[in-house]
Amino acid sequence: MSPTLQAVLAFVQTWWVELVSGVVIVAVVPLVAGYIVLMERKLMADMQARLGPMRVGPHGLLQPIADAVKLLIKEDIIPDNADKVVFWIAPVVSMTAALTSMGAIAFGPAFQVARDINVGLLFVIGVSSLGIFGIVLGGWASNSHYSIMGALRSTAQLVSYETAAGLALVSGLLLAGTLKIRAIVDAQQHFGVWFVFLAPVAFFIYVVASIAETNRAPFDLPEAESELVAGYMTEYSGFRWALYFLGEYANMIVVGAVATTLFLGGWLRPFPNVRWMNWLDALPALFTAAVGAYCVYRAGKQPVRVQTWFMWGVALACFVVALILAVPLLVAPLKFLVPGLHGAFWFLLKISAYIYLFMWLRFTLPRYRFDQLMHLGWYILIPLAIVNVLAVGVAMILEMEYGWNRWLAMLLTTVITLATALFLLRLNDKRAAAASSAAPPPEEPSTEDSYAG
Amino acid sequence: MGLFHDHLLSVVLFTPLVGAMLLLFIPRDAQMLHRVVGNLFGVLGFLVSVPLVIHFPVGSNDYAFRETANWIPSIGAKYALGIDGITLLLVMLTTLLGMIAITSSWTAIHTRTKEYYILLLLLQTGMLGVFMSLDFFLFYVFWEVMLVPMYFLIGVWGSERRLYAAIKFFLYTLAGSVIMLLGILALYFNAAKVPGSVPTFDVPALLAAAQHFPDSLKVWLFWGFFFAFAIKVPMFPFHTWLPDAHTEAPTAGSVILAGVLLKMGTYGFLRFSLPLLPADAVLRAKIIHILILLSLIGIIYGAIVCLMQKDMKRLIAYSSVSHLGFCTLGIFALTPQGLSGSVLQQINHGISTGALFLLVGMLYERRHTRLISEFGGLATPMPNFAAIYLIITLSSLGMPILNGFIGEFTILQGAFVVNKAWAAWGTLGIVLGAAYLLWLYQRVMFGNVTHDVNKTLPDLSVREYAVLLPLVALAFWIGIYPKPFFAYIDKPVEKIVQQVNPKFYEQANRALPPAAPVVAPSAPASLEVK
Amino acid sequence: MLDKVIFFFFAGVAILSAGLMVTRRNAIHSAVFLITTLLATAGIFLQLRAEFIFIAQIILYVGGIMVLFVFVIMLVRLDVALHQIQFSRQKWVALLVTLALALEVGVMLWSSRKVPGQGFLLPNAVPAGKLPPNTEALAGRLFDAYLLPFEIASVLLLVAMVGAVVMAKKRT
Amino acid sequence: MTPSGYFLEHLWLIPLFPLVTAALMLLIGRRLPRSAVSFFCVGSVFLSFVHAAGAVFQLLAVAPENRVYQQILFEWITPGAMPGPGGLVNFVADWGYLLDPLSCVMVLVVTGVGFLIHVYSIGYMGHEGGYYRFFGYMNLFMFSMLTLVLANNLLLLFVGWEGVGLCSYLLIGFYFLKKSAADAGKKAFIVNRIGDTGFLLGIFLIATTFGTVRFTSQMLSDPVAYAGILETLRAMVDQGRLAYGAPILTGIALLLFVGATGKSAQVPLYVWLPDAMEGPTPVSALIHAATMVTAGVYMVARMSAIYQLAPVAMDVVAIVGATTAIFAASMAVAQNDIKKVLAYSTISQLGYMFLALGVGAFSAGIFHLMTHSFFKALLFLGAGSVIHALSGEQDLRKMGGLWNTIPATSRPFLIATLAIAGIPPLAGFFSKDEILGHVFNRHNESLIMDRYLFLWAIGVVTAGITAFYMFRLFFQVFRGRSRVATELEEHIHESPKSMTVPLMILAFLSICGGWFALPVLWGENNTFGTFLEPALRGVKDEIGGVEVGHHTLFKEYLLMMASVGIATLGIWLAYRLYLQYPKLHSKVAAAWPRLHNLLINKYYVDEIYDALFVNRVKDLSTAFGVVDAKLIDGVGVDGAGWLARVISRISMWWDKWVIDGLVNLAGKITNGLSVPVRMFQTGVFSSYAVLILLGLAILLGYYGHHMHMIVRNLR
Amino acid sequence: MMPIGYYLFLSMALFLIGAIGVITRRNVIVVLMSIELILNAVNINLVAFSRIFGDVAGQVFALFIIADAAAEAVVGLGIIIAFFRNRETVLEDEMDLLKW
Repeated sequence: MSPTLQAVLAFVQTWWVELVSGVVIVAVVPLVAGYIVLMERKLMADMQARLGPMRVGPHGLLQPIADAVKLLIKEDIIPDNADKVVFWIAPVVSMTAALTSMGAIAFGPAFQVARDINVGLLFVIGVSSLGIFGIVLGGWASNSHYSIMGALRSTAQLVSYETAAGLALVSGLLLAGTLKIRAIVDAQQHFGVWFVFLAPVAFFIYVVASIAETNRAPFDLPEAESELVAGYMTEYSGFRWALYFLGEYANMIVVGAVATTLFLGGWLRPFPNVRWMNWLDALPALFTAAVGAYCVYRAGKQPVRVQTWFMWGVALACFVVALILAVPLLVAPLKFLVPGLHGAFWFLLKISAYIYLFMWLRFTLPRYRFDQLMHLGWYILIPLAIVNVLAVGVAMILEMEYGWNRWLAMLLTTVITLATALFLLRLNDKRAAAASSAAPPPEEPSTEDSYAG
Repeated sequence: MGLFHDHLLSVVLFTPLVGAMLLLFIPRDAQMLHRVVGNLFGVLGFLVSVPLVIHFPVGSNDYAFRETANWIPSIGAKYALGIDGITLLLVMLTTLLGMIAITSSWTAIHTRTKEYYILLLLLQTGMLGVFMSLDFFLFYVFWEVMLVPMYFLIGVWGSERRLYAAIKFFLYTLAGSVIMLLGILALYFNAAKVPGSVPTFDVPALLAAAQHFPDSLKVWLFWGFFFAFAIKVPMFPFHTWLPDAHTEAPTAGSVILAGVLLKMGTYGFLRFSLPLLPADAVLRAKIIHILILLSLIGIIYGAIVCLMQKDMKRLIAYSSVSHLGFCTLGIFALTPQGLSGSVLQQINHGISTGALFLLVGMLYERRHTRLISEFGGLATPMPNFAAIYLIITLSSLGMPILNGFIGEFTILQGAFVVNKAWAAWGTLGIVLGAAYLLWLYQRVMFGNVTHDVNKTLPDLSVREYAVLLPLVALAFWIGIYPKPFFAYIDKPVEKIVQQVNPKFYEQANRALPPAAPVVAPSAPASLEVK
Repeated sequence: MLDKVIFFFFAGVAILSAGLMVTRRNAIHSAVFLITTLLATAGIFLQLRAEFIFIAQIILYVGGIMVLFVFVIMLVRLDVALHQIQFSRQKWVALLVTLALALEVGVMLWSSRKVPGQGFLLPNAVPAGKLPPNTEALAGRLFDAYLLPFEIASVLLLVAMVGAVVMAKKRT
Repeated sequence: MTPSGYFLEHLWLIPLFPLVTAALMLLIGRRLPRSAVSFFCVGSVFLSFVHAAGAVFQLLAVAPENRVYQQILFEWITPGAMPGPGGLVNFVADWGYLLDPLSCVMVLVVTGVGFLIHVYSIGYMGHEGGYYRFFGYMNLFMFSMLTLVLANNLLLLFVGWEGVGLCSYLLIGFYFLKKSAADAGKKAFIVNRIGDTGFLLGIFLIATTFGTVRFTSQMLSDPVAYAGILETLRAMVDQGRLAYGAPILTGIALLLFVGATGKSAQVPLYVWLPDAMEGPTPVSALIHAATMVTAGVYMVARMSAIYQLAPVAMDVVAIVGATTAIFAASMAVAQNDIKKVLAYSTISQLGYMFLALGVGAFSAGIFHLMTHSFFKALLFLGAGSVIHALSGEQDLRKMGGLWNTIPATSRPFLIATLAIAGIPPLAGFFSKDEILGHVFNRHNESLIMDRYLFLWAIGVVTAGITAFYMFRLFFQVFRGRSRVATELEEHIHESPKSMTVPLMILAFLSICGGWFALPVLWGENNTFGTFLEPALRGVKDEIGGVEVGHHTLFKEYLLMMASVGIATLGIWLAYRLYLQYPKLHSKVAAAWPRLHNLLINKYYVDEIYDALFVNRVKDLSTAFGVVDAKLIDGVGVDGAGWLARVISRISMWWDKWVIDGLVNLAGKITNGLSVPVRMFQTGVFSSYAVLILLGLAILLGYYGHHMHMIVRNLR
Repeated sequence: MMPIGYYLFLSMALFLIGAIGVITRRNVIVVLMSIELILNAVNINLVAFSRIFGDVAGQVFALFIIADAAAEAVVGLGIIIAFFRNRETVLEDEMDLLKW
């Protein structure tokens, strides 16, 4: 064997998990993203008391695939005056950044690409923030006013809210005392509590900021169709558009994963240290089995035979997954698989919940005005986050140096921060009142102002 | 507590500055907050100085509460603080008057309150620094620091001719202090010339070194310092800035100016000028005679000029010239009594003239005029005001059992010992003092109310009482039981006299028959029954 | 081996895109290539096991500063600039000077390599596996020995921020 | 045996009672009802009187030699070392009280007469505003006066001295709405101040001469530590360091006497007293007749040891006293204001006292002081009662015929008038006669005319004038036809009991007060003189001692007859001029218009003083103001400014043409040189960058050969 | 472990490219970017030496330089925006206010 081949083999032997994970990420995430879209449409439909996509596949289960096919075969339009290279490269950057950042995320204790990277969480944040270039370059390259407006808005929004999100994360990181993804989760296990309970304000800030970062409603100003058609994506179509789309949903997964890791206990099941809650270990298998059973129940009610079969197939898949989750619990030699598999289950479940929250908010809340958005970011969230960081720091000192009860200290933190929040809001109201009394609010706030700030 | 104790003087010195800093961060339009914070630090400035009195080692021969730290090592300048009994009294006077001046401004100042309080507090730090510093360099820095806030206080918050007065004040004092700077430098370099000496600005060290200078140099140094201090005091031909500055300054400014700032000059004479007197007796006598002459002229001249003044503040300002003449007379008599009396008179002048300015300021607040002719018969609408005014007037004109008498008596006695004529001329000042002060009192308080506006003037408010009563109480205290004050001054004064006029003690000791009681010519028994 | 591959890959990308950055007429392109360079440099940092600097480079340089650049480029519409001469008159002089400098540095580096026993490789570097955890080590150093510079840097940033806001603010 | 007892040990209470009530009045008096004010203020004076009387009795209980009680409360002024008689001494003035026979007399007079006048004031001031203020001041006065008479040292005496001056100022200016009242108060204070400077200088001289200001160290625990003037003086005389007539003693005596002339209204400083009548009448009675004005007499008597050693000063005192006596008496003749007459009479009587002191008859002076305080207080109070009855009328020409209208006033008034006129056996006769006798006794009989005879003659003439003007007053007020304005006529009323009872008591005292010192020739021992003798004894009997006792019975009678005779003559004259032929006095006045004018205008002394001093000081003040504005500010400060401007103009010219020329030259040269250099200054920063890089390249090229060294040092 | 020379060469190359950018480009924004490149080159040196010497101090300074670069970029861009607003240009040879 040639040394090169040997080296390659050695490489593969050492890094197979990472490679597999990487491949899975690249291969599966688009699919998952598609299904997230489906879920979103279905949920929206449900909340609006309608059915949503029902045609393609049973209950529209194949809709994403149909969409993907449509997008792939659509005509690829590049505007004449566009900067072709940049136009071409921008969606890729967006997608790449999202996927790359996933590399450092641990989907359960077993599944992680960049396993012992020292700066884990920072890596995720840093790399995912590169996605902004995709947006801004795409917007610029389209050579369209709508696009560039959207790009600028997006940039401003991202830069602003990244700060708040980062500061919110710092509060959590202070508690964890490390940047390593695993260590963070281990810390939560060690504490016996998710950090969301210790630093609720930080979590709240992160939720808000992450919504803004992913350009989702109610902060979807960059792609506000009523104002900017589709923002930076106006000139995009077909596959490039799909890439943007995927990037966005992948980003949602990323922020969900970050939130899950830092605040929601990562892959830990609820009450990880409480022995009598150990029955929760069985929950994943039972849950999937229940889904399978539901599919079986629904199979009989399908109007078309194909759909019945398909339903059966889904049920089968669920049962298989349930089996996979259950067997290691029951079979002693396979016990080593339990943490990895169950961890992945819980982790995904939490991400799903997080994304569900996003959707829920999107369906519920109206869109912000741009200056309001900026105002919220700079005048409320960032000060609040700073206060929160300071307060958490003080609380930790109180706990470590003066032996305070952790809960008490953290409660204090929360109270202080909430008081600050109230103060900020009042200040805000006052300022708004002063502004409105001084001059009638402009009918249409000029967007240029907001960029400059 | 340890920190507080070890750096008591620094704490006292910088408390007002901290207040000024704090005020910097308060928005411009929060006037009430300025007042509250300003007053808070005014009171705090006094409170932190109270431990000085409690812990002061009475009867100690050296400076107390010393603090030393290197400041500019390359030239030997140090951050050196320390006080003796004399400065203790002056420091306490400063903090007290500072507090009172700040409190008195509560309703008087409506514009730029922030800057006003900042400047007042800064001024207080400057003044305290001048009294406390034991390093010429530091001394000079504080001396100049003091100048600027006062300039602005007069120039911004003064009355009509404030700019003229402020500039006059500034130029006069600056001229003096520049000459003093030359003096300091001359002292420094000449002391550094001595082989084996380390360049230093240390006050005791430099003054000790100056004792070995040739007389010609010492004379030069003396006159160099003299100008700065004489202008500050102010002595006779340099006094014309004072009426203008006093008249135009806001009340608090006048109080501080009269109460403390003028004492810088006398303090400087005491501390720095006296050791620079030449050793040669003839030369020294010449200088002393000139200075005494100027003091006497100041006493009489100031008093006589008072008689023609139409403006109350101006009158009081000229009375300051007269009173400070007593202080310098006491200093240059070079006897323990003269010096003690001078120090005490400085305190007294701070109390009485400060209170007089406060009172006039209160009138000014009510009527916005200081012309004597605008008043008359105020005793009817404002009896309490009149009563306190009377007490202060009496204290100022040297009525026994009030403070002024003790100081004047002691000074004149000290001068009398040296030269009877000096005291005789000095007493003329007392007569004239009674004349102009009572005449003023009569014109303002007695008779029918001549202006209808004055009929409804409100009497003193609680705050004004609070401002005035401490001063009245002090006036009575010093008048009735001045012994504690003398106890603070005794030792430092003795030290100064021994340094400056050792002959005083030598002569006396020679005259004293050995081992015999001072006065016991005949047996006590025979004294009793005769 | 892997190290070398990684280094040369990143170094190549860095130099190449740096060259492109300087030569592109379009500022956005320059920015894109600068981003590439910076990312490549970040790779080099990673190869040097400086993980924190790596991520700082990405977050601050790429994610922060470059976003700002792109933002500003977009704000100041440079359509006109595209049609102007992109290099200044002194470009030949400049190139000459730079080349001279390059030559000198090159010669120096080359000559220093010829000093016996003083190769470029310093043998006492700690092997990659035995390095202390980078972030912790850096933090320990930063907040211990370099606390004052750190604080000064923070003040510097604050000043810069205020300055930028003041300058860019519209005079009203 | 040393004096002791409750009252002596609580000597300090005597001045304290009035002080407490004074403070009470001045602090919260406005809120108290009148009855409370009266109760507190009069009560406190009464308490003082009781304590004083108790203390005196306790002092009397011991042998005459031991009748000194002294207590030191605390050290008051301790300014440090000063040269004393025997070297350096620590000067101490203490706050202490001394009770000896001299102060016994004074304290009894002050508290006793003071109490009566306080009682009187209840009625007199009953309808005035500022009741509390009046009593507050009065009590403050009592405190000051008692401090004055009880002080154990000169400085504390000075406290009282100034205090009574202050109260006098306040009380004269009590009707402060009246300008004349306020002016009079101010005048009193300032004139007193002039005297005080002499006093103060005298104190200084005493302090430097004796090293102490304490009167005596008798009855102190440690006489050595607490030196007294008396003992030191005695020691110094013993040692021969001071002799009879030593200049320094004369100096002290004269300086102190300057103070006394101020306070006791002697020539030339008497001018304030007539004006002081602007105050309420009880004030005039208490302060300007009975007590305060006698402070000078008391002080001279207190320092008698020194005066006895200073013959020149004694002569000055006597001459000033005699001059004042006749001078003031002559002015009293022409006055038409009832109180002014009494004021001049007071001055005149004070002159008598000083005459006595000046001839060495200290006890006679003090005796006259006491009797005078009785009858003069009575006169003033009576006058007050008259004024009260006439609703404020003070002009003699608008009175008359009140003898039966206000009997309770007129009877005592007659007694007082007789007493002051020197009619036996009333008090004034004895005291005045004793003085005249002493003066006459100093007369060297070998000479036909010496100064004592002259002084005696003045005294006798004055006695006549006194009798004349007093009866002129009496006749004009009480006898003859009523000249009272008709609208007042019906309002005439007798004063309330609170006013008339003190009058009666004082009348009794005016009658009997003289019997303390019956002349020796009547076979009586001079009780009063004997009692005072220990306190007034000089340091050496043989030097300067008063030669008493050379009189014969005959001479004594002769003198008595002379004085009584001349008094009778005065009364007769007054009767003729004012009662019998009421028009006659104006004819007399018309006969000597100049003299009359001179007397009416009080010899123009006020005008002369105004012209000589007051206006000169005012002119000086204006002049000095001008000096300040024009000379110091104008020439000095502005001149400096002008000079600076001139210099600046010159230097501007110099700068413009010479310095700037050079500078411009340099600039032009530089400009020329800059042309090639400017090529590099494109203002475009990349060209600067090129230069920087070029520099770097050059540097590297130059130092390049060191590079391997640098690299080597890399480790 | 790579010999340090590689890093030095890389750093030198980036530095010189940056320098060329600074002195030849007319667009101020690109000039600023070139300065960033220069700073980055310095960072490479610092980190490389830090690695060789096993001392994180170099990285600390690299961090400071990044902060400094951020400050510089912020201020520089602020100036450019202000300038652009006034002069409608970002060409450096039109920015000759330095020459007075």
